Amino acid sequence: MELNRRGFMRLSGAALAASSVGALGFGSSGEALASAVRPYKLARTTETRNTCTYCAVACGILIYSLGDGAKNSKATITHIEGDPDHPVNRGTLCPKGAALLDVVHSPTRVKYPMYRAAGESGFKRVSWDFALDRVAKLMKEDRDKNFIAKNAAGTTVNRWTTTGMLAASASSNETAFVTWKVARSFGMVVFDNQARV
Amino acid sequence: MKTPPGSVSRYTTAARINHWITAACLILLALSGMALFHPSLFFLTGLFGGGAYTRAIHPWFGSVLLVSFGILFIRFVRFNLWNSDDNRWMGKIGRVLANDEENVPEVGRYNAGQKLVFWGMTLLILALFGSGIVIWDVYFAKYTLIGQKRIAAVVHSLAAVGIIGIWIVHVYAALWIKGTISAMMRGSVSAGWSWRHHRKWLRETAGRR
Amino acid sequence: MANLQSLDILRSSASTETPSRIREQPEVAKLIDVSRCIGCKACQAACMEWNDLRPEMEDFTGVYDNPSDLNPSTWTLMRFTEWENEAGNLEWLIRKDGCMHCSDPGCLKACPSPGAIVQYSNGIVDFVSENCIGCGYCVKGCPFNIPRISTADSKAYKCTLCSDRVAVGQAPACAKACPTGAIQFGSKSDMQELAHERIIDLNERGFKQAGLYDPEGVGGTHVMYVLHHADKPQIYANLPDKPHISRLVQLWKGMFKPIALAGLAFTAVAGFFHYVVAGPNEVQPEDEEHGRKALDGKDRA
Amino acid sequence: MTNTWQDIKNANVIVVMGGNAAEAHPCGFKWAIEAKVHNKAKLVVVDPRFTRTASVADLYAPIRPGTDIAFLLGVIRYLLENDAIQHEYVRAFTNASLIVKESYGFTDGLFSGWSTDKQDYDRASWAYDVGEDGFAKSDPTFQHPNCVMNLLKAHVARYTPEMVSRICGTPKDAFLQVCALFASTSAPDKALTSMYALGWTQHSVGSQNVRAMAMVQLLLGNIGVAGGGMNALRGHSNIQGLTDIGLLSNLMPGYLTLGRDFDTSFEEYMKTRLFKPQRAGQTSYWQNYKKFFVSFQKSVYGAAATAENDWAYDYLPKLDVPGYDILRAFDMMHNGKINGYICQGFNPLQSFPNKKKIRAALGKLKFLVVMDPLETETAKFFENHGDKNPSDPSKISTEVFMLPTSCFAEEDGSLTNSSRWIQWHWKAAEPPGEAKPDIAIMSGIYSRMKAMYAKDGGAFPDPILNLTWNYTNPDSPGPDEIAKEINGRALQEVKDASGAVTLRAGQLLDGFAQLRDDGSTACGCWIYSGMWTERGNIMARRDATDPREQGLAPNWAFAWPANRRIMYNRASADANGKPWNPKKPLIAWNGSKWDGIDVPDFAPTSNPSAGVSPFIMNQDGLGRLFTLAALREGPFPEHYEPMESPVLNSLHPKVSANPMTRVFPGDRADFGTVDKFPFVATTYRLTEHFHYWTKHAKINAILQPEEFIEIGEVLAKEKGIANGDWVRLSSQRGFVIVKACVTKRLKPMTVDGKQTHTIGFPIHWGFTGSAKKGFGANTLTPFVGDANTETPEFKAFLVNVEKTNPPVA
Repeated sequence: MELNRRGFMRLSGAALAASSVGALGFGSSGEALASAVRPYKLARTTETRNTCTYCAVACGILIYSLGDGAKNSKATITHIEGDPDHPVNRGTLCPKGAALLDVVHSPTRVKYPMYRAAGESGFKRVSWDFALDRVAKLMKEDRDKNFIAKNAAGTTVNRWTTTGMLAASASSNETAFVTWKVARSFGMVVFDNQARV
Repeated sequence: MKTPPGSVSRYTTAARINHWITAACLILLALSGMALFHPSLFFLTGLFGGGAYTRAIHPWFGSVLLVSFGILFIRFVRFNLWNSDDNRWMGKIGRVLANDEENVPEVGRYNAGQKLVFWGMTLLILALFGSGIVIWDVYFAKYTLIGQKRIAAVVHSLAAVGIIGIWIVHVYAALWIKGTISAMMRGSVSAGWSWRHHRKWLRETAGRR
Repeated sequence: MANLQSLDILRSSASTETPSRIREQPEVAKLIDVSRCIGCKACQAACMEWNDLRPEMEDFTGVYDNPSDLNPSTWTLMRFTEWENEAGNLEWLIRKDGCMHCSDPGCLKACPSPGAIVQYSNGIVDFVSENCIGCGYCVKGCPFNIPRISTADSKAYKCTLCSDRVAVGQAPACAKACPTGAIQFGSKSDMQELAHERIIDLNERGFKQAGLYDPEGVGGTHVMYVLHHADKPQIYANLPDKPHISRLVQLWKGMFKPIALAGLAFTAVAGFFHYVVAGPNEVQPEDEEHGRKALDGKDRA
Repeated sequence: MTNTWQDIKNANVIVVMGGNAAEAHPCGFKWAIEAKVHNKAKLVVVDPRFTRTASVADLYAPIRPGTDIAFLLGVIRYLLENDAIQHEYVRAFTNASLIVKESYGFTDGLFSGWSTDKQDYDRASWAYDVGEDGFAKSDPTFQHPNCVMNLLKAHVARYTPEMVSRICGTPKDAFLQVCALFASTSAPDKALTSMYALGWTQHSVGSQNVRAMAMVQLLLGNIGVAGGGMNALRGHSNIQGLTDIGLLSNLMPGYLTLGRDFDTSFEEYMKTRLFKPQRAGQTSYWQNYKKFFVSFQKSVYGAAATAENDWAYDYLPKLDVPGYDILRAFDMMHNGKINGYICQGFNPLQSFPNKKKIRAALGKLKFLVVMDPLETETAKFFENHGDKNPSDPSKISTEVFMLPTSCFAEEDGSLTNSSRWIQWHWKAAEPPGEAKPDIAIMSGIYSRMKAMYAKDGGAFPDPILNLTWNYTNPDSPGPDEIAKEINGRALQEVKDASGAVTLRAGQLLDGFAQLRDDGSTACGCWIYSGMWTERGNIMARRDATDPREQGLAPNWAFAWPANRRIMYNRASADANGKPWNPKKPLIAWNGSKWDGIDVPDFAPTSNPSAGVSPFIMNQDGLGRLFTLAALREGPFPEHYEPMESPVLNSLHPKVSANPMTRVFPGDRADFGTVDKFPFVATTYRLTEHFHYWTKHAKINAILQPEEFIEIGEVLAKEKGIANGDWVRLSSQRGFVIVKACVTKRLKPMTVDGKQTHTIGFPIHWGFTGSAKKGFGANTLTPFVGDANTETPEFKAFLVNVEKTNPPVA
């Protein structure tokens, strides 16, 4: 107990001494500065030029992905920002564009073909072949049944009005062209896009 | 521990444990507090496992201290009430410091200096705890405004300096007045020590035998 | 500035040393021109995206400010104020709130942890998380109410002015994203000049009190505002009129520290000399004598 | 957009009306701010709400939703009264001087030719008085009482500032200030630009809203010039491209149109499409129609399209109605007339009016195919989400396929922006899981259909079996191959008149000028020709240099048509070919040809003295103040109240709403009246969100988490609603329970002497994604379409609002 008491007295003394020394301006703080700021997160990522998927300002964007395309690495998009060379947006983005990363990696993205049968309360995962075979079969049945080759006046009209389609608004012109070809070759006329809403 | 012959029992075992828990808390608080008070003492955070641990544990020491000191307070408050002897004793403080106690009025269990330490500690602990809660951000940040926190931080550090000062006096007095430490270590003091420093208390103790 | 060698450091928290300033970097600044801000929150989105921050989604509370306040994962925030001017016309004042990167940073002054807050020589005030102890003193030191302590790791967070981007010569994420150029980034002198041009334009458009917000009280800031009503900064969601480090904080973190330590040291030293001069107060044999008698109840005989 | 985004910086006055560019197009709006900062431009906002665009405007004028035509005709009256028009431009480049038939007239809200029985117009009287030479008569002195200028004057005379204020609720002084700013740009070297979007189009008078502003711009001489134009800010990244490629029910690529039942033969079809010039010496570009059509058929049907079979004209379906637009499609679906439906992207359940009807219609389908990168409400329409989607899955027998597609970041291809730039983009990563590009899915459906028709036969298999599909990978054609197909190539050696070979067989075309109507060229979309030539992928060009920094960047990507950046740029110079604004010329006649920083929208060597007028896509070559029979409800715009309106039309109460509005009989019962639904509501986007997509993005969900309405302080006080309270907003179609944002930005207006409140309802919420679940604004909107484009009337309808308790979670 005596020892303890002396021990703690010495400690207190040291504290006082340190206090006095500190007050006189001695002290150390240099070590803390050796650490670094956050590393630059785009170092060694792959930069890909793209166009924002939202409005028709069509801002140029730079997509940064991890993975350099080597055989054993799969690219993951880690960051998206504005393309400073683009004459319209000049590197800027709006709050939607600046958050594009979160729509690419949205937890509610569809990853597999899903099918909901009549009366079911939810979807189940199916194969692409199942889905496309079934869609094509349903379409052909409907087309063969309801295709109008000639109207009442006898004019050739070759139209199919009982299956319709809405085309996307963010798909490419190439997608659009293929879609047009496919839909019209079927004779589809109930065919529109999102221009109005 | 039994009181050896020729000694006077001054503190029960419970009281001593109570005191030393309080004392330990105060010291840990002082060390951890000083570590965050002045950059040159930041190295003391090493004692507690680094700055973040020091910051985290300091208020818990304080909470323990509050409880422990609270019990101590209940235990001793009745002996620390101020009376006319204390005024007289204070009048002779010069003689006390000069080790010339013969001409100092007799005092009971505690002299005025000890009572001042007691009340000083009490008030400052309350101030420290009150201000400490306000700046204990982990749990209580949302209950106060920044302006209030700033006041609390200043009050806390002023009070801390005050309490450390009192503590120094308290410890020094124990070292200076030989025979004192055994009161808190063994629970008893010698009859001579009692005669010399707390004559009234000695007589009262004897009277109760 | 990619690392914190003392060469690039102007100031560091809880340090009694001033790093020698060997490498000169231009002082940088972000200029937020409130008069051309549309409140689109692109800056907020870009900040979250670049810094990998995703704060909790909150409820709608009746205003456009989302999240409702700065938090450890929201380092910048648009604050919206519907203000009717003297003529009774509505002005929708939208201010991007966030760290002002003061030249005399209150957070740094208050911080007790060495190197947890640093100011680079380009003026950016940065929090170095691994040195942060989570005490919240920076919160109390800041005149603008900016730093926030995370409940997850008890560390303080705020805007870094994208020090990682600035280090490689890019503008902060918010400034780069800003669609209308309401956020500009460059050397402080260039930003002051740009602000001057904007103020002339605003004066011509009838905003006679337009001006630059670069408050003296904190030594100027590295985030500045062009305000259409610079005479009334508080209408912009309580932007402080004349911000300065609180007197209390100055007291607490200023003279009080050495005085207190000196006071304590003096007390201890005084004790020591008292002991040397007066000597120990020892119990004398006659005391023991009296004491024993008293104990036996004989002293009054 | 007639002009480029950057060109907006050249404007002297910018009007944002019928749109909210700062919120919906922030990065394009930057050029308006540039105009303010560097060109001392004034920004004018006319909107029912004090929007974020208004927050940076020099002048804001409130307006009641659905009354823009009254406002703009008031502006025209002001310009004519105050002689603030650009005379030379109007005289040379518009049809102001042309003389209209005597039989044309307008009385009590109806133009001549109205038939109450048919509920339609006979538009024969909406035409020029044609002289013996077959050309329209004109009077350049504007003396003839039936010249367009005088008819216009008479038509707008009713729109006095007092009347405008009475109809629109706009304070008279604010209206006059707007007029004065517009008028300041009648100087030849000053330009006003108009930035608009769905705020004008989503009305029963949407097309006429746009027309009214176009007329203002013609009168001020602001079409075709730097810093001017009519700039429709298109909402989706490739909605311009989808429209150009002809994915609308009546369209083919390049604005060719499908035949109608009355086009009984190819000959008949061509007759109505080879527009003859209406004025002597005028160029009418559509005279080239056959070249475009034949080349398209050769592209799509290859060897199966021959001169003998009229270039496979019968392979194309014919329309019995003007168009199967979305409203008609869902009305048919609701009536059980559609069995299958494919949504490639898109989200009709949230995006279309009267959600209850859309939900019921989807439930009547046999099968629904949804191709989307995200889970949409439409795909999950059968799910029960309480009041927010009260479906009973057990009673819905629709088979639903939810097919995952890649997104923008996961495929190559081109997108066409609002200013017609076709820009190529590159794939950055693989799509997640088993997601595939849309091209692969369409190919998958096609190849299965083709195989079945080849094996089993069926209804008219010829177009399916003969469709050109010679891609390297027929299951997933490469975007580069398709792009070249769209651009077009020579199918055989092509020679010019002198016999010199101009194109080798197989050579990619340089532009649509090389197209032939003899089957020797193939081209998927004539206006896109030039985007991928023998020089390579022109859409991928990244040279951002900008002569004189005038905002053209002519070597960046490719702009259709023919890399032209500013439409009608011939009108930037006066009749003699001298630029109106010498500081910012686009093209000028240099004595032998048109020269300048843009590709002339004109024959390059057509001497101005020949008098060819600039608007060569019109038969008269002129900007039309009087639009003949091009629009269904009249040759001039006229103010008609929205289908649901708090007041009757102040000008002609008996013809209050647009008589030609698209309304299906079954929907009339779903219209509300002012006694039950006393407040005007309007729906719109917020800048933090993009339609129903960004609620799937965490950051955007954080920035604007929850569905709300905006309500003015005065109305809120009347109804006891505090900021952040829950309210029940209802229309005749349904109700929503949402939070209230009580704001100073919506103020009551005095309309026809009555205090009128407007409530705002942002659209972005639904029951999928990261943001909080919501109802969707279209729970309340009416199933009403514009008379010409069938665009739903989302911007003006009637609602009621009451304070309510929070919904049970």
